[in-house]
Amino acid sequence: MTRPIRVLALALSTAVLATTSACKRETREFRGYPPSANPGSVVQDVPLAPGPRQPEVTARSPYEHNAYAVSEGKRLFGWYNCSGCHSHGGGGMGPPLMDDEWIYGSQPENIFETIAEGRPNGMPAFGGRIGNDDIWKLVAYVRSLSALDVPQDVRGGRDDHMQYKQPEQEENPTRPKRSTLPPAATQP
Amino acid sequence: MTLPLRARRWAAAAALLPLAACDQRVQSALDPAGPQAERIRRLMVMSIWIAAPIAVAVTAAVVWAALRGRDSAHVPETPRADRRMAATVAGLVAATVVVLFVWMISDFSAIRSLSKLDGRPLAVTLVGHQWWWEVQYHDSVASHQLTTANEIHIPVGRPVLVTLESRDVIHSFWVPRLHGKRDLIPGYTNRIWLRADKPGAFRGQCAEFCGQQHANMALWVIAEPQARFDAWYRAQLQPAAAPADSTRIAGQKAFLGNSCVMCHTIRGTPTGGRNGPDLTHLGGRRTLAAGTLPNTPGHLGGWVVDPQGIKPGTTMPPNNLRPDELRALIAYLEGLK
Amino acid sequence: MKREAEVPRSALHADPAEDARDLRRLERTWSPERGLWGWLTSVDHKSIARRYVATALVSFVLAGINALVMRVQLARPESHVLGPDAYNQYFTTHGTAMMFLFAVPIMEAVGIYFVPLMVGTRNVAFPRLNALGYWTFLVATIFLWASFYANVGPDAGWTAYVPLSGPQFSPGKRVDTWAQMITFTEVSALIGAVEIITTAFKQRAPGMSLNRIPLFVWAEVVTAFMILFAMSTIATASMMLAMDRLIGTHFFNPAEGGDALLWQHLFWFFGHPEVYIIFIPATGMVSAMLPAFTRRPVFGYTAIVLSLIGTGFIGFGLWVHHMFATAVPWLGSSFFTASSVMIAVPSGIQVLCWIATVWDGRPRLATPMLFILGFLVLFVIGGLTGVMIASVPFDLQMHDTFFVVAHFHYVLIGGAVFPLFGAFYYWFPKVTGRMLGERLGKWNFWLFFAGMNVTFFPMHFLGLLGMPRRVYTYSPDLGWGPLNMTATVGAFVIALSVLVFFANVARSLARGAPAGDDPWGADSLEWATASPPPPYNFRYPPVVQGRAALWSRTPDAPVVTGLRTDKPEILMTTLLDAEPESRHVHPQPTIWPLVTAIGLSVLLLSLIYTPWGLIWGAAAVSIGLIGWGWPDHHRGARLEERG
Amino acid sequence: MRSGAECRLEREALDRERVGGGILRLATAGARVLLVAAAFAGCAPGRGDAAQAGALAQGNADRGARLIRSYGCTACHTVPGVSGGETTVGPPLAGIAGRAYIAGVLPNTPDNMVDWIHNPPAQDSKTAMPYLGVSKAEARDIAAYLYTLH
Amino acid sequence: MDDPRRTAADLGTDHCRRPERETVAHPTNQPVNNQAAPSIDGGGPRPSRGAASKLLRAGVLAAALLAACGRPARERASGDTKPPSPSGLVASNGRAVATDGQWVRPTGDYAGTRFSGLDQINASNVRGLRLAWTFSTGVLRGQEAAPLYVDGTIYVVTPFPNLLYAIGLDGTLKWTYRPQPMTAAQGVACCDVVNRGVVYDAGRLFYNTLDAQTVAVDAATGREVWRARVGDINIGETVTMAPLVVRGKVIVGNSGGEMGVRGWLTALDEATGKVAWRAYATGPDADVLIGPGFHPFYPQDRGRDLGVKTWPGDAWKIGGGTAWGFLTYDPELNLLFAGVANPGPWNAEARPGDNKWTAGVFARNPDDGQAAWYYQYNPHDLWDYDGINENVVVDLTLGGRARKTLLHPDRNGYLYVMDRTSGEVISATPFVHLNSTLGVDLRTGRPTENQALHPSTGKVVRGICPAAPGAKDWQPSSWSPRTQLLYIPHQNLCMDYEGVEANYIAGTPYVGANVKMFAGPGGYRGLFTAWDPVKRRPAWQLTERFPVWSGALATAGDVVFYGTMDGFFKAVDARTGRLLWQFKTGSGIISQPTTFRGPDGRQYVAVLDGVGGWSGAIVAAGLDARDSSSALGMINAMKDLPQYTTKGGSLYVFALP
Repeated sequence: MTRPIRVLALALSTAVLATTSACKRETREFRGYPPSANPGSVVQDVPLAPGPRQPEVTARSPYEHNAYAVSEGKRLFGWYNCSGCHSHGGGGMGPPLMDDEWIYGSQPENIFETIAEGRPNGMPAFGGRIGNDDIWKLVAYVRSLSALDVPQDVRGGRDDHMQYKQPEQEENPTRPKRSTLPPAATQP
Repeated sequence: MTLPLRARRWAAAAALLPLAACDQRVQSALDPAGPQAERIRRLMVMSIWIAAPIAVAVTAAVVWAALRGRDSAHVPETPRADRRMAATVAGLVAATVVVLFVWMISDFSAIRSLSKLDGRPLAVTLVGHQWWWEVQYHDSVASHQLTTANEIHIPVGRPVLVTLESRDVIHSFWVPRLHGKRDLIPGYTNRIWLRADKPGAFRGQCAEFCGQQHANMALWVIAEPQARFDAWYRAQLQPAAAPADSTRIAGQKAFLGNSCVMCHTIRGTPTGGRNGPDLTHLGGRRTLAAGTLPNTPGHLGGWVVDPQGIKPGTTMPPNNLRPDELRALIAYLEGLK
Repeated sequence: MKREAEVPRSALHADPAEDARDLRRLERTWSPERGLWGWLTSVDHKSIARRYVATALVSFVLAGINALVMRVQLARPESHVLGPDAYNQYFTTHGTAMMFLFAVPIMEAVGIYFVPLMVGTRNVAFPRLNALGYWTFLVATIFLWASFYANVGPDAGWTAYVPLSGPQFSPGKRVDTWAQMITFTEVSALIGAVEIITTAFKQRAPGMSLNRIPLFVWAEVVTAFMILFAMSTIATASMMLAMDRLIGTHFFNPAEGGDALLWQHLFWFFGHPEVYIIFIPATGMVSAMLPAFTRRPVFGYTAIVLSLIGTGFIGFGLWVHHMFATAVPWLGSSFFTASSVMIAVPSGIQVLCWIATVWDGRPRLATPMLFILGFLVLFVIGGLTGVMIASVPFDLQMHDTFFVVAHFHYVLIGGAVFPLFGAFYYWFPKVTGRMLGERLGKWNFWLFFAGMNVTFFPMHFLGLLGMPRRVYTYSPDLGWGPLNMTATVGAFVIALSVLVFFANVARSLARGAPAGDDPWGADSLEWATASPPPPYNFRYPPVVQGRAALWSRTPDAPVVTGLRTDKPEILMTTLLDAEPESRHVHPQPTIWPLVTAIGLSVLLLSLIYTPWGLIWGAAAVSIGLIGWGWPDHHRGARLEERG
Repeated sequence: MRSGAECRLEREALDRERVGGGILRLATAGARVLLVAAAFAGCAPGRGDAAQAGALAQGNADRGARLIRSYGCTACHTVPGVSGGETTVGPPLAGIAGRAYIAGVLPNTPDNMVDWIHNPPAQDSKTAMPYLGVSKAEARDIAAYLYTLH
Repeated sequence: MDDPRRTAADLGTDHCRRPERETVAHPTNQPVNNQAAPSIDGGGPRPSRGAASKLLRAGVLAAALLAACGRPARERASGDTKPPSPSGLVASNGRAVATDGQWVRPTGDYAGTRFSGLDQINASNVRGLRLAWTFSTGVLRGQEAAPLYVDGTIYVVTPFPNLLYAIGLDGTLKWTYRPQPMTAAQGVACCDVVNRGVVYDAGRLFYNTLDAQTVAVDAATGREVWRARVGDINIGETVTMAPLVVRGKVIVGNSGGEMGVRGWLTALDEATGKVAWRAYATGPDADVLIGPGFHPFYPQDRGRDLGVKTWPGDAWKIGGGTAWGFLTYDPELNLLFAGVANPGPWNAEARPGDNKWTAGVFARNPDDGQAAWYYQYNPHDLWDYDGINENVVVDLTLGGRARKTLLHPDRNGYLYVMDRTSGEVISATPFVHLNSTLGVDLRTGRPTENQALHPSTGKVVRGICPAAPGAKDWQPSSWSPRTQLLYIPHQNLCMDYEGVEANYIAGTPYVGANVKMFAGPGGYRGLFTAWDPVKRRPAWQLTERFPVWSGALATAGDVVFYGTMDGFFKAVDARTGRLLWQFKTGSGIISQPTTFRGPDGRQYVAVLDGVGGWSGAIVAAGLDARDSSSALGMINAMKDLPQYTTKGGSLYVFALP
């Protein structure tokens, strides 16, 4: 009996070590990150510079690889009416989010800034209406829509709603493309 | 060998002792306030009266059987003894069948008495959300319909037909002092009849595991005399009164200028969030956060700022308010009677 | 080898030296190879069953620790030992592990160990499959606990109701681990069921006609049949859940025409028989032990067998009583009330037969007997509360409250764990050759019995006072605190008793009294061989002359001879009367079940992440199966060599 | 009542759990079991002498504990001995009896404590702590309880 | 002015000789315009004055013109025999414009017939139609506007940023007006940033910008005369409709029914841009401009403050009922017919009750806005069946009785023939496959809902026909008095529909539905139907691959023009539907074709290409078709559109060689 137990224990501990990496993926952080920070203080615009804007970041996205945060982002995406304009990634009144075109940049901080500060062509500024923590969750979800740096296994499951798009797990990652000029600049 | 019996008795006594001392029976199935709960309680009492003697008899038989033959010489297996024993066992089996049959018939009669109540019912729709309850009162005139949350006011003596729906996962509506539970299942519309025969506040709680805050998903059914109910209803139909003093005006400003408006509605202001409970008459409710906290300014303040400390995993985000905004907001919300 | 001496002279070789050589050859033929390789390739039912039991006990202890932590959290209102997220993982893992990784497998494991011994054969019917069953079970165990400790533990309850367990409300891989773990245990349970049925029906010792099969074997056979039907249902359900979560099907999505209640029907169509899958082997254990401690055969053999079979059938007809609160139509729920009440009849018959056995016997209050007596008392209480909540109105109040928690712990601990602990004490000498200590055994029993009642009896009252189950906290205003504190104290008493048990085991393994072949003077065939049994179980498989095989054996009882000793031959007999039919050469130890299990694990685990896992896993499984099925022309030669 | 050390242990255990280390979690499970065993063994009460504290603030500490709960202090503060959420809005009040200042603005004297509890914004207009309608007498009871928290 | 009886009789003729027309069409001789008064007043900003005197002056003038033109040769409508009433005389003035070969408002005439009396291009020679020239608007979003033609100049308004071009008949750009609307307005425009056109009156052009401003521009110079902010984009209000100028008022309605706005119809003073009246679609009677003169035909529309009582709580404040469709006007009755759009949100569970006064039509007095009657096409609308589709003012002989009627092809799939004096529904006949309703009860005026398709939150209901854009959306139909047929460009779409919780956040969408559209039975998505309202059946019907999202244009040459989303501009025989001619444009067509006669005497046909709008958003806004709920579910039906067309935005002018 002792030998099997030893082998069992060995196998068990190996498996534990192997799956420890999963902890972060499934951790559920309920309080804010940081708990109470002023919106807008996290990402700041830089002064005039050639090329696409690269905001200065004082805080990194905390939720890029967290399944719970992505799913919370998905919930908030519906709750805060993001889906009203962007549908479920395909766009409508707003641009699509599941494609490879990122008008204002695809980095987490770009997207954070877009949500918090708004964009001139109609994207409202949600800073102050949505807490930083929730914005980061939205960022994580939005990026997961086009599978940017988001591991497959943390992407949100489908909604228990109408099947409006292919299961997200099946999406092929798309490479971000940045348009250097926002359409506003091209308009007469 | 009397110990097991004693142990069991001791356990029962130990269990009953705190029960007797406890005067908190807002959610006890043993203290019915409506006809159905009363009917079920009678059935329960009857069941216990059937079951307890059986349990005692079996325990006694087991103990006696174990002790009696211990020192005796080997009882030879004789066909006669076996036949006698077989007859006894057969008789007991027959008795069991009879008891079970009677029991079952009484169940059936109880079932029949639960299904419907007489009288024109008050129609209420209860929508389960993770983790709160949306309460809708129906009226043929659309503008007399009412949406509130986490509290169902009902008139004493009048049947209430509660329609149960869910928007997310399965919940279960259970107010033990009025009736048994009934699930709220997405995709299904369930109904349950209630009637409170005496005024009072009866606590209910979600009884089907529904996720992180299943434990803190409670509601109150408040039974009032018809006149008081009518007055309550009329008051609820009114939009929230405009804030009068400067603090409350500032509080309303804080409400409208922060993330509150993303999810909540206060009728009379340009808000229409339906992700969270309607707050139009928040100040008049008994509890906050679906029965989690008493509705006092202190609890409200803590809840607004740090809901995740009180209900970890709840859908309400932490709010980042300036201290003066917080104080004003508390004053404003508490003033929404 | 005492009994060997009683083997009729005619069966023995005339030449004692030749006889000894023959015995050595037999031993070599059946023994596993030495070392780790031998351990990994073993197909001996006894070693596999031992591993099953050990693995299941690990889960029992870990799940028990979960229970303790939960009880600590609930001991006082609003305590913060566990947050809701952790608590949900704790109770889900507790329930899942106790049901799928402890109760069912350990009941089957005891069957895998003792069914061949009790029917007088040398191994189970499909030994390699048996090994595969264990390996998949081991993966399931490691998988569940690893994910739990990695904070990926399932958190939707062991019933995993949709939509909560669906893709929208259970993000991450927590429920996927649950669903796949279920699939693993299903594979293993189904394999075990096939083993037991075939072994019991085709490999019985000559003379063991159907009406002489030991009650324990009957119980295992009925259980195995129930597993065949129940586990295939849950296999379907868990697969559907996994597909909903992984590839976006809509079986349980009410929005797209799926049905949230479908899950509950499928789950409880498995879930209720599951209770009997756990309980029936336990009754078999009771029936197996009683004769030894009452010194008479169990009263009412036929009645008990018919009750077992009846329970097996009726057990599938009352699943809806778990769903009364979902608003089943009154007429339908009346039917399920009736069948739920009806199942009390066969159970009642068995209880009465056991009491009659004790009544008419000469009880010997050894530890196993104490556990049996405790079982009778606790199970009757659990059964009575079961009849109560079979009633629709009663259930509407008490469903999903602590009353139900109390009820099923009475049934499962009282009805299954008590007999199981009795069985540990009873069969430990057979398995290890050493007796467990009686003193510690009595401590073990009394602590367990007391702890059990202190823990769970107050829960009835908690339920009546309105405390729902699966709540991680409660308000101090509700007055549930003292009862919960009582229950927590009881839980620690149980924990203490389990500690005593393991201390007893440790002590016995180190320096327990040697047991001898038949320490209890029992009546069934497993006692007809050495303790622990040799790899071939019986040198000469016995021939059975009566229902109580050993008690009815005449001094000149014939034995089976003529089975080859240089090849692992076993005797196949006919289904009804167990007439010798044919000889069957048994497979050799092999690594391929392990390889196949690893392949299967690749398949099922990668399926959590991608549908392509089916392809990868299929390739991995086929490697195992090809190796498994590769014709082995050199086997005979190798055997000769070893011989 | 648990000792402060115990609470600390427990909180550390929780923190570890949040970090989510796999083996840690197993360890914490064990630690919890031990903790509870210790709790049942009857640890020393984690609070000072209620009578003495009561005298200090001229209030009734037991009544104060009840008031703390009913006014919702626990919605923002973690108060040893009073059940409530794991809230972090305001500072935890464990050991408040030994602190030098109240809310960082008033010296920690019984009178100041009573005044502060009675109407915080009147003492410091910038505080987030709202006026809860606590009467002076009630504030004395609450203060009496708080001074048991060494 | 545009008495349809008369148009019916007159427009088919060419008896009015051309030189006269040209004279009156000259810019210096303005009276020919519909609003005759200004030039009599001596030009300049006309002060607002009493309706009666204005009417009289206009009438006198119109009578003179009518006399000059002579009686129509072919008298078909019975109304012609009646002695001309003052308003009837005014109406004839409008006809004079239309026959004159100008095109001064998107609807053509006040009646909304979009019929041109020009017959130079006819069924026999349309095959020879050639492209005269093109003009790029430089804006690549959906072009829904109608090119106007007044006095040798073509006026075209683009989608956001709502540029206004004045283009000579030789294709030269005369001037450009840039209103510079707020860019943020694009974020609250539900279905592409379209504009449905500019209207000309008395030397000025009036139109709306996306950011809810109405501007008046001098037609000659392109200078802004006034600018009035009528709505607030911060609460989701935009304006996309083409205003109607009638009796000194510019009538404007808002858009944003998907944003939780409260719908209104506003009259601005033509001279100053000041608000004359504003009629809300929801709320108390005082806000809706319901007074003692309100006499709805059906009893359920009678009662006090139904705009509040038929809504729960405050829902009426965010209840939609916008007015973004084409308005028509009957000068004889002095009634303005204004459709009211859907109630918000789409998810009807948020608004139990009949949700008045949405998804219906108001007849209002344009002078004070007071409602005369109201009819609700879709009480408690479940599927975004706006009531904004045009109400074509036509007189018909029904059952031997001459009736003053409105023809209204509703989104719900019924063609309503209504008595425009009372609001009574004379008949309601399905003109497309539908299953969402089981008929209209003419006794109660209510459609019978198909309970099986009743949507609810959290439940996908499959196969609802027609889909949310209805059997016919905004794309205006055209009535030919010659053939007595209504030419309806429309679509054949069905949908799967699921209600989801609608959460109102000011300035964000307030819809509460997941939708997935697809082609209806037959597999084609577009239809072009010639409907006989008397016989209540189609005379002929054409199918198209994509929804026919452009307007229709019928001419006295018995040719009907329309464009398709895959970029074909088509001319079909008005009597048979036979395809006579088609031209492939650069992009899909969703605009309103117009026709006019230039100073050179040639008949021109003009149309804008530039795919977009709700149906073309997949191309115009570059949506991702993998998400079938994009563009409120329209994308699922339009997945293949990018294979057929790309963005565009050019004016095409055709003429015979």
